[in-house]
Amino acid sequence: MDRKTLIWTIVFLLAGAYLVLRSMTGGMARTYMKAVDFEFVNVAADGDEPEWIQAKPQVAADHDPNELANYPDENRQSWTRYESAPLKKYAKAVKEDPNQTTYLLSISRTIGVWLSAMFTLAIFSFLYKDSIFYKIAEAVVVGVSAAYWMVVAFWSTIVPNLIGKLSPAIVQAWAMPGLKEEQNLLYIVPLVLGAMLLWQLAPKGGWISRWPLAFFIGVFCGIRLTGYMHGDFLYQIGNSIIPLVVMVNGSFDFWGSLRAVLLVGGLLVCLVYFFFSFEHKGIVGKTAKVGIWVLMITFGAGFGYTVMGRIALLAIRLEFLFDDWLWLMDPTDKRLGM
Amino acid sequence: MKRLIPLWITAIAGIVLIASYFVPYAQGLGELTSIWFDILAGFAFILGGGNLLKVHLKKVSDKAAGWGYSVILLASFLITLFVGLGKIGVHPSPDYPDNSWSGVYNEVGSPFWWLYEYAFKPLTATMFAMLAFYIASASFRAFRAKNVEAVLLLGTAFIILLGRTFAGVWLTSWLPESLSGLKIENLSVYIMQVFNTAGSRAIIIGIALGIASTSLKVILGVDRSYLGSARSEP
Amino acid sequence: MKLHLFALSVVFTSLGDAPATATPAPASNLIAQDHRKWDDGTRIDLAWDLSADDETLVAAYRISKALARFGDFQVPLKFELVEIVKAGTGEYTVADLARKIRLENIKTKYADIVDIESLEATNQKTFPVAYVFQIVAVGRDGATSAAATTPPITPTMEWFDGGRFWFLIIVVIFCGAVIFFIQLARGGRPLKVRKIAGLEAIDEAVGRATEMGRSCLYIPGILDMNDIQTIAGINILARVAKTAASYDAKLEVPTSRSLVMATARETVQGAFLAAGHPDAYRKDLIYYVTDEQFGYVAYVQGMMVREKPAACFYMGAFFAESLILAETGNSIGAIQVAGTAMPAQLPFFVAACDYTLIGEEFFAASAYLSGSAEELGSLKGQDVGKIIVGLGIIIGVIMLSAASVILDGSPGSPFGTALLNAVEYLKQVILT
Amino acid sequence: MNVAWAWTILVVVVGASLVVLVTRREQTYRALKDLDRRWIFLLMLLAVAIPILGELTFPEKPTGLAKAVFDEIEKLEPGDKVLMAWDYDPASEGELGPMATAFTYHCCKKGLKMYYMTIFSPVGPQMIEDAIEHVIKADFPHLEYGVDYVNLGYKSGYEGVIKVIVSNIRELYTTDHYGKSVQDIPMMRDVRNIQQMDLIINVSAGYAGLKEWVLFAATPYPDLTLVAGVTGVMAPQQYPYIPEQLRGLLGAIKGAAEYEKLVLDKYGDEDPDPKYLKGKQRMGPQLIAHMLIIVLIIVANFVYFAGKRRERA
Repeated sequence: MDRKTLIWTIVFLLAGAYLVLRSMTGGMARTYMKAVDFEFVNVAADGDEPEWIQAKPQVAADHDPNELANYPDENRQSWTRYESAPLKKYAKAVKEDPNQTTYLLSISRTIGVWLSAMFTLAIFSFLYKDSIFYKIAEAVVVGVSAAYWMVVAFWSTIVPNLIGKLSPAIVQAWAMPGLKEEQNLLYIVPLVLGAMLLWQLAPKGGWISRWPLAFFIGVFCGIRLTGYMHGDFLYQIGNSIIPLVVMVNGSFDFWGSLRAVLLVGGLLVCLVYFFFSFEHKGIVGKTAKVGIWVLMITFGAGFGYTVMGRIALLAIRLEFLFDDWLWLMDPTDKRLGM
Repeated sequence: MKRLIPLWITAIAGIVLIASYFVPYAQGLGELTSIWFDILAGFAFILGGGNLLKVHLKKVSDKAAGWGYSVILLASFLITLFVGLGKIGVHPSPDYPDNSWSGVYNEVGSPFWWLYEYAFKPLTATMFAMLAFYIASASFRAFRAKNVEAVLLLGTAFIILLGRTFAGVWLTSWLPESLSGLKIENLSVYIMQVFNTAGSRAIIIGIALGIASTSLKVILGVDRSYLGSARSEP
Repeated sequence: MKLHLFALSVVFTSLGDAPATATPAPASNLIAQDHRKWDDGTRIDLAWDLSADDETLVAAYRISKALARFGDFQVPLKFELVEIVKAGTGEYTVADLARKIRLENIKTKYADIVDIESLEATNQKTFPVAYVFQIVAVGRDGATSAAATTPPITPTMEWFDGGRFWFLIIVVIFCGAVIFFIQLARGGRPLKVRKIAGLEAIDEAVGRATEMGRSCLYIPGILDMNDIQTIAGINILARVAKTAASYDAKLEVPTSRSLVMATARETVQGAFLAAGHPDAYRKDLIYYVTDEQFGYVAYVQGMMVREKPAACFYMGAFFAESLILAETGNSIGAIQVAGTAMPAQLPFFVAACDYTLIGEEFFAASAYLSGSAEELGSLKGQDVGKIIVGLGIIIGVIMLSAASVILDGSPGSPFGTALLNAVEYLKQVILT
Repeated sequence: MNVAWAWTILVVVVGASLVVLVTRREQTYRALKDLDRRWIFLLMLLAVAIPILGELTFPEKPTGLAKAVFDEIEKLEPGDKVLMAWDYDPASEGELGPMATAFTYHCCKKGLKMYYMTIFSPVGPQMIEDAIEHVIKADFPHLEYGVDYVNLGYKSGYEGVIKVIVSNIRELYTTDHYGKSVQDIPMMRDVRNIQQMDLIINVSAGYAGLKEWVLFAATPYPDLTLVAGVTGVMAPQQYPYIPEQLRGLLGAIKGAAEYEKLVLDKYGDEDPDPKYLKGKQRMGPQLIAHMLIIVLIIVANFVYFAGKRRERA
């Protein structure tokens, strides 16, 4: 074992021992939840359309809890939902009644916090060296995100907007009882195009997926041609028409006028730089040079803002590690204050 | 034929969308086309998942380098897909208590939510947080004041970096009110509103013209590169 | 125009307080007609003669609308407030009206005021809608006049949206210019495009890599072939490959998309052939890594540190990885040339690379190199667009500045006012 | 305040001594020239971690664009409709989360009707849930779902979605995020399209986001007003749209901190909940890290020029 490995082993062992100690003494990562009971009672007579009345957590308006209590169990549907709860509330509830069952320690969510902390460290480990931890984390994020997107696309677009239009009855009976749509068979077109798009996964007939691709690109181009010409071209001409001589209360405003001149002038010289029909020689060349300078200032501003953005992203991850996981910042959970 | 039909589809879809911008009667048609487009975009996500599955299944079956990671990837993909599409652990919506499918797929406490909260969220957020480190080392190793352009870039960046934090306020708080325009926090505002606006406007106008002319070429069938290179056509 | 707060408070105080003392005379001759300009059938223009007490008692006019008919079925009038306009205003355009309403919407919203069954009996799915409008003069002390009401009217939809007339003309001019120049180029007329400074830097970089006996690295962005930046990147790759082939330099192209790999292989092979070194082409140097952004960058970064290419080219669409690539390239002392149209990533390339093709310049370089009629023609068309911008701004700014100077010197000067109106027309009508 | 002075002095002194050493001592020059970048990573980590643990904060002074955003919302009347377009994801939450929280808080205090939707990423609904859970349900429990706020969820299609809903929202949004028919949601009954919105508030992290809202909603329908909060990477490119197509803009965490202050000054309690102070809190590490970046660039340039001089000599 060389010196480097030894140092690292000791560092890891110490950190591990510290974490074990802290978590054993209940000082970190714990996550609490609030149990909310739901109960619904079917008050319709036998054979009628069921009519569900809420009994828990609150009794529905214009219904008597005692009356609802009379119904037999087969007329009931009940379940418990576990909402996120801050430590503050848990501590308060336990203090008031040590035997309460509303606020609970969530094992699965506590494990979750540990897991996210491990994932966070695994990704950061890449900064030191590419390692097995980073590669595992990378594989997980690619797998989970691709599936996540698929699931959301399915439930938010394919089900209500496609199946719901082609066969509202199926969707009503299955996943969206509340859907109120009329059948529209025109939606066969996107169904067919969608199926053709998925054909890309098949080993043969690659040309089939070109039809939906062609549709996709055609729509994109149609939307963008008008959209960009209107907002990024036409409007930008109008936005740039400002008076170069600024008068405030009848007197000449030097700084205001200078700003206007620099804005309009800066735009025009940049446009000269982006003009491709003339060589950058003589006066055009000099103007284009000034254009580059304006662009450089623009890029400097972009760089400054980018730095600002990236640091905030790091800050939130460290907040997570220090606060949610290690409880180094304020274990009373005042910070989260949910 | 295999080339002609896609060209027509592109042309018709594009022209319908352009027409709907100007002709109120075509607006309904434009809406319908756009909705079909939105649905197709949903299919694209499914295609993405399918492709991933295909690539990594192949990697595993070939025992290609790093196939073990592909196994982890496939496992996390399939588990997420299963709990999400199956609405595992999701309770019914309070409006329809007898329909166990009526709940929302990302209900708090469900396994799908758990995967989001404790895997997806920390992983993607940390991936991006790494950029803070890279930007620091890029600052040290890549930003050289080698010519006028670079000096302008770095000078502006300094003013913005100082001016957008409290450091700028301190550094120039001694300036008298009559020179308040030179205070760093005000300078940074002027730079953004004057030079940055001018430069960014020139860039977006140029890009808009590029996008518009490319779109036009695609709709007219002049530019067919999106259909793949000519030689790969059977 | 928005006087909600003020006028409503006037109305409410009047309800609570002592009865109003002076009732203003009503507005008269209220006329409703379809919107004057061509529109999509959602607007009605209202015009009225001011109340006789307009200058004395009236504070505002309250405009309301109500549904009058669904098809042939009368509906009891239920007025809702549209807007409150200041005294002295004699016209108003009501926007966001409907021409037709769907039966199911009538069912959910108006079941209480109309007999749904008789509507259903017609077997129509939609019903044309007619509106009546009402205007009431509101006094300064809150008293309201008698109402003036219009007969029922339905907005009509024209075949063209007049508000976008000028926009259409400009689109047609621009598209026409692009098509015109493409045809010109196809007809064999040589189109001149200025030299792009970054292109010489490419040859120089390849040359130096050869001298040092190290390789060249080419990254065509991380997006797929459907992005125009990737296509431009591939066009420039052809040039780089040709130079590399003639210098006998090693060129490596890792890609983030398999389709890009396939296209890049064809391109490079073609370039080696054109340079007369088909045998020097090595397929395995152009390969696919992974679609995943950070995975790809991690690979390329590692490869750069190990192999230390002497020249790096980044040409295509880049995101956050731009700074990682540029920084690594810098740290290994490579000559770097970049090109992208991603505004947010340009700062990193500009600061860290020896030469950067900025935005449109990148496309121009690609067109210049490909020499194809379509690309050169559209570049010329884009220049026409820039001339429109430049002229529009110069003319508008001069007129506006002149107007503001003239009007400042002599307020009410007819020439100054005319100029100002012309600029307003330019800004509000032509350029919106 | 004193802590911050100490920090600045420390950073400047270390930077200056490095600069001196580089020019004087060959050893330092070599060490810095071939510095392992992991040392820089470590510096960055410390520059952000220590201010977080020390809870370092600074006063904020709102600038024009943040005020413009605040004023646009202030102009609205209770009951006015606001489209809350939440186009961001966990990756950009560090910058945009505080803005989203402050926007929601402000709208709740003003009594506005909030219509949440997202087109940026399938993860967007989760961001909306965060706003609803942590702000509306936690601090405004009297607000009723479907009457005061609604979550319309995610639709695929990027700008294709905006293109549809500017003229017809019903055809695409048949249900809300929870699968409830929009016809059963009271606040959706009168909404035919988003032209009826009194304001659009967009929190955007990229494509599809603010640019698309400007080009496909605010530009073709000039009556629509749009304000936005964006990431630092995007902010500079949005300035050409101000003020005609975009009324106000919050850029990066600084914009969030400024807007937060405006909202809390007018509507905040004595001791506001820490979740409403996230922007201000993150400006602490921000300052130190900015100083670090500046010092790094300066030192690196000295190394670079020292190297050039050595080459020449």
